[in-house]
Amino acid sequence: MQEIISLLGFSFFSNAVIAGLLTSIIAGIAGTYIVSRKIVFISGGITHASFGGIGLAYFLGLNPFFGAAVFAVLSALGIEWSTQKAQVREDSAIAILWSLGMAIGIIFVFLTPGYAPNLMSFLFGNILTVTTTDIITMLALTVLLIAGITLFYRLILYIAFDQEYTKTLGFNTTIVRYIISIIIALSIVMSIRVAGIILLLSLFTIPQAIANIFTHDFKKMIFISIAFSFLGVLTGLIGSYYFNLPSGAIIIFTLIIFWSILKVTIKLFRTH
Amino acid sequence: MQEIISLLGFSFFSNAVIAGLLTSIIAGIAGTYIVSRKIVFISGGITHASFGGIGLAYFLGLNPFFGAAVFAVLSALGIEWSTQKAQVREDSAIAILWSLGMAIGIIFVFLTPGYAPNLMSFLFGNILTVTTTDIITMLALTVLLIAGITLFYRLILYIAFDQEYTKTLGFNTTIVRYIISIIIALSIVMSIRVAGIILLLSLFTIPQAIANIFTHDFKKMIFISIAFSFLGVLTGLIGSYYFNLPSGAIIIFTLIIFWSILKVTIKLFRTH
Amino acid sequence: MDRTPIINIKNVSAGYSPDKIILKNINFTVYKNDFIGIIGPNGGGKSTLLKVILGLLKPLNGEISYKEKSYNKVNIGYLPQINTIDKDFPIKVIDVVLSGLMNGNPFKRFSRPEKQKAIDLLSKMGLEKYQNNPISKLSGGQMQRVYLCRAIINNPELLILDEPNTYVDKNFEKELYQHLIELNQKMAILLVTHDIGTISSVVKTIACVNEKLHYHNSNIISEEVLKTYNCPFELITHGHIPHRVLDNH
Amino acid sequence: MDRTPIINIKNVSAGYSPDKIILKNINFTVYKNDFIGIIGPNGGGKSTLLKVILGLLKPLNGEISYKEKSYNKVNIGYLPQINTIDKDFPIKVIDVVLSGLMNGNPFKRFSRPEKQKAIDLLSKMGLEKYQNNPISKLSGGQMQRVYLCRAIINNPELLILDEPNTYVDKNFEKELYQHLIELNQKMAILLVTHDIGTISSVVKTIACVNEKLHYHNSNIISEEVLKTYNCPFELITHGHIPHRVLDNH
Amino acid sequence: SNKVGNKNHIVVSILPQKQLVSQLVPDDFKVTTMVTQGNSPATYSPSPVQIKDVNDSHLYIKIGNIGFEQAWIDRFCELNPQLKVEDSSKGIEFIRGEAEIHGDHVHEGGIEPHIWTSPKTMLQVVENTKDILVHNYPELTQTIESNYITLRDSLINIDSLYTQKLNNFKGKSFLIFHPAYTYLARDYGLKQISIEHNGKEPSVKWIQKIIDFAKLENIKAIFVQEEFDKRNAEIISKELDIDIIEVHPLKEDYETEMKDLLNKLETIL
Ligand SMILES: Nc1ncnc2c1ncn2[C@@H]1O[C@H](COP(=O)(O)OP(=O)(O)OP(=O)(O)O)[C@@H](O)[C@H]1O
Ligand SMILES: Nc1ncnc2c1ncn2[C@@H]1O[C@H](COP(=O)(O)OP(=O)(O)OP(=O)(O)O)[C@@H](O)[C@H]1O
Ligand SMILES: [Mg+2]
Ligand SMILES: [Mg+2]
Ligand SMILES: [Zn+2]
Repeated sequence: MQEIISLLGFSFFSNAVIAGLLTSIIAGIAGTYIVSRKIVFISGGITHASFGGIGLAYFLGLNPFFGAAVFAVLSALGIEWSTQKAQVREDSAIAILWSLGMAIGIIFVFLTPGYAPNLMSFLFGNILTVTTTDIITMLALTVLLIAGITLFYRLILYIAFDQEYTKTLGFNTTIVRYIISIIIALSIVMSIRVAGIILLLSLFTIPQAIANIFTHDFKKMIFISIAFSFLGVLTGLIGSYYFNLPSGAIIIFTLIIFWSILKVTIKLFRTH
Repeated sequence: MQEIISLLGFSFFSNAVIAGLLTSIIAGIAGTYIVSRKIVFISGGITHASFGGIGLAYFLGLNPFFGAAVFAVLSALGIEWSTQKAQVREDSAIAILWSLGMAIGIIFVFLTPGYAPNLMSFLFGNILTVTTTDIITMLALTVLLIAGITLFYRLILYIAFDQEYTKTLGFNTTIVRYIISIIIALSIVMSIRVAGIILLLSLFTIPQAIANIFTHDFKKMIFISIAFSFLGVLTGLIGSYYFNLPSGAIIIFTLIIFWSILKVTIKLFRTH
Repeated sequence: MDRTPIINIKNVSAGYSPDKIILKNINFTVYKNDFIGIIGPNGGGKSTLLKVILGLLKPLNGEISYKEKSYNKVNIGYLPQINTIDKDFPIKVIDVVLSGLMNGNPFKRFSRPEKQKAIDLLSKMGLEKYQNNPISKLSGGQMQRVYLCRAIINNPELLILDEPNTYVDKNFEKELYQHLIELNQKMAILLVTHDIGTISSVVKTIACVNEKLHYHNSNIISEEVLKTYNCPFELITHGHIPHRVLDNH
Repeated sequence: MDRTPIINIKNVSAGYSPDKIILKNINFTVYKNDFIGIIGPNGGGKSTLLKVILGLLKPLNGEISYKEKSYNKVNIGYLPQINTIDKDFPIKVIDVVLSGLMNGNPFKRFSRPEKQKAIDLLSKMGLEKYQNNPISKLSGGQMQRVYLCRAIINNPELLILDEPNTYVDKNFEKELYQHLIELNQKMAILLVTHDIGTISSVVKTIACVNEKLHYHNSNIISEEVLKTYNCPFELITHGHIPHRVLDNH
Repeated sequence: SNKVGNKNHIVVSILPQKQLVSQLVPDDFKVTTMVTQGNSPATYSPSPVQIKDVNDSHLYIKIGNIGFEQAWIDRFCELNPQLKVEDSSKGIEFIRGEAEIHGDHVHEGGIEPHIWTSPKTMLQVVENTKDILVHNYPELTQTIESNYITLRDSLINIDSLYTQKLNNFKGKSFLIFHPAYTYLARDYGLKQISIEHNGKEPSVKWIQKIIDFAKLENIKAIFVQEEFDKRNAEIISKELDIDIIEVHPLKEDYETEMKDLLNKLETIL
């Protein structure tokens, strides 16, 4: 315990804890939305699509992260458009944008003379090397997400649940869907910069799977996901310290262990 | 034209064309199945999950590809199990196995002493560097897939369409689903070694999206996908030679251009 | 009878692709206090007509005008025929019902009385003990009742019901029709149903849809009129019923 | 009457989780040539009972035995109440119908006569011109007819229909019941419906399900029996009907 | 196939090798570099022209043990059976992870691949490359040998500069994100501390250790390779309040880059 407290004295560790909390909140909110809508892979899709933006920015000598953000938003819009207007299945649309973005990135990297940086490393971070700038950006995003979900909770819930009916209630659901997808895209790009794709993919799904054991209510799912997500990050960080193993992997194991234990417990409990 | 024919004299190019044909057939069959079932990301999931196997094989000093294949099959079974028995949404299950496999891989890389090679590169190939061994493996797999889909076409179709009803027809749909998913897993791991993940993701989805413009019939979708897939690979390979650009990316662009042109043409044509 | 028009459909043609028209040149007005039963054979275009009215399907031709200028302003309650929602979606029964109260307000929060209203409605439908269940765990008839609650909770000006008696048991069906008659005091109702027996006893007017729309300004129909207007009809199976044809038909 | 049992249910309890039992201690036998109408209120457990018989839901207690040793051998036709299939799935109408002929043969290919049979059935249901349509482009009633074709195409020994009259128009409903009576010459039928009016005229026996199962060995039921057995009934709304109660009930 | 490729066409893995080989062979030789992009395996994608180059050449000179070669060389060989693969890392005293005994088998420990970043080991690489070239092009022995002398002299010059200037800093440490200078550190008596320990994702303990150590040693800056996002090192730089300095171990112009690096080392040590 003493040791853990002393660990917090290191800003990299306390930053990791803070980033973990913020990512948990973002993953709790955005993750519950994408899990409920069964489009978990929008996270991978948007990240990889934004590789195109990084490539272009690199080619033009601009800030790569700016390029990534622009492409992320564009690809989110592209996914929504393909689904709603071009009648492409949503998961196919995500895969298409995923590969298109990557293809664009590869071409630009290829066209830029000299030894190109490993551009993916601009996208994929590690929770232990989170910078203060990252944390500030994340904080802003967290505030945006909390405000968004608080103000528009019902609208978001109902559009996700039954878009056609919500349309008959007098909402322009198409535009709302576009806006939601832009915010989701930004959340994903930011969080992946902080957590890396692998950890993010699990923070966006395993806590929701855990929450699903207890509840089938959207709002409760958000809260339970955030709680388990943060618990997983904390336990994982400390565990990875004690076993001296990479923290991302240990966080994932921790979450999966939580899920298994709870699933089995509930099952035994229910059968009695 | 002369130049194209002379290009075929290069074994790398003719190999690429053959690999393109075989991948198109595999992607046409397996891709139509996963697109229809809306589980496109099983390809990414299984590839990344098999990273765990590579890590373990590396740690134990075994053949990495063997490890990958074993983990691919295990994760395919894991995805089916989570969906059918543990009531996890299918896309979430894929994401969870994806991150779990990666986490296992990372841990084993970490535990193996010495400088770590980039293990993912064992999984991701490129269509231009296909070896004869790859082609033979692919050929075997193609034969397996064609035989499977020919013999069990109806069963596969109906299980994908309406599993519950097919169960009442006297089939053990659970076991069939497990077997299908093992074959899909093997197809994915093999094709990714040949085509790389990005190209594979698009060969598994864009030709199907193109086919969907013309037909809503599973069998026709397979044939049309194979045709467009191969057409895309051919055009892309030749195009990438002329523009001296990476072929994967050009193949993807070619396919997306096909899709857009056909979509627009059909739309104009229908409105008349 | 209050003849204020709520919705006016003029020369509308509709379909899912321009080369296959489902509804041809429809003219149709819904007035306040209308209770119109829409009948017609399977595939006749009844649901398509409702989708056009609701703005879910853009007409290929013609014009739809609403009482207020934009559709967003008309308060419509809707019960779809087939609900394509994802059964796994994590939402509670009561929240589904409450969604009927959104009324175009994106910031909507539900007050206590509103929640109470939803609970009361669910109780009326015999579902009070399921109010906190996830929607996935209901039987077919229970789910249908939930969608009905959602359609009527907001006291809409126009209530559009696409086969509301689907799945529901006879006990409840009787209550349902009773309820609709009461509701009609306050709102116009468009009711699609195949239950001809009931239609004559509850609706005020009947329209039959089979590519074209035949509007009968009465709830009494006969074999004769059906033949005249080529209404391809169920009623025929019920034998002769007295009817009256309006001049301006 | 042929009293060869096809399915025998003994002391079966069932539900979706062990702490919430939907069906309690059900005993029930289906004989050859049976035509049993299953009625009961919404949420009573009718669909659950069918799922148990079909082997789609494992009973929590008790035993189900089939004529042949394993379920796989009994040829059952099934029409689900709510079809949860994905509407986007690329499959043609005729292929959906043909799936009814699979009959446990994984290598099944369809012969010309089989395809013709499917086309004939579709024609009977007025759907011949939709045979090559994707399933997604049908109206509710058309889809219901397709599922009906799928259920009966294989001349099953036991036909299980969960509210087959859902969405279908009255014209067709009449034909449907006529057809069922014919089919009953060759097969046992289990029919869930809320359409009490019809039930008495087509089925031979009635069972009502509301947590428990009450089996009436007759198609005539009265208010009295309903009360005695606490069948929470629709029929009541239809007034007095003569009925007969069996001793061994 | 029995096609005849271009004998005067050599393929190498990385850019510093390209410069080196070009300096050794006559001007009419073509030298192709395979890794011109970021080495993410998910995005490595040669163009058909590159593959044609591989197909067209007779000689592939490996740098030795980089991941790219482990994954791809076999494929290149199978594409072009005539391709002779030679290793320019022979005779170098490799740095390995400690061998570990796991029950019945022994882990050799992976070889640290960055041999070109130290002038001393690079001298060996150059000599090896010269030998390989002489062996393959005996008719050009004279040209190659004379080019070699010039090249070696300039490298010896760099080496002595390093020895001389770094002499005062023996035992001192520098901090880097990816361990690109392991051999350099060994050869000139410095200590390299990398955040990516052995090229692997860092653990919490490792970062903690680095920070403690860096404080103790009063480290003034952290190196980051241009091909990695600087952000990765930012947290450490903030924690220790030190600068981030970009380095380019894969630059084609070896001499300039190494001199540049020496200046950087001098200012931070
Ligand atoms: N998948 C499910 N999970 C949990 N509970 C369920 C599920 N499906 C149904 N139930 C519950 O089981 C009970 C019986 O449902 P069932 O579908 O058998 O009713 P039913 O008699 O067919 O009703 P209906 O006439 O409305 O179709 C209901 O109370 C319902 O809430
Ligand atoms: N999404 C769709 N795409 C293409 N065609 C469709 C679609 N939905 C319905 N149709 C076709 O449009 C016609 C009218 O369908 P609609 O659903 O309006 O019929 P309906 O009168 O409501 O029938 P039912 O009584 O069966 O519900 C049918 O022939 C049907 O095949
Ligand atoms: Mg309809
Ligand atoms: Mg039911
Ligand atoms: Zn390196």
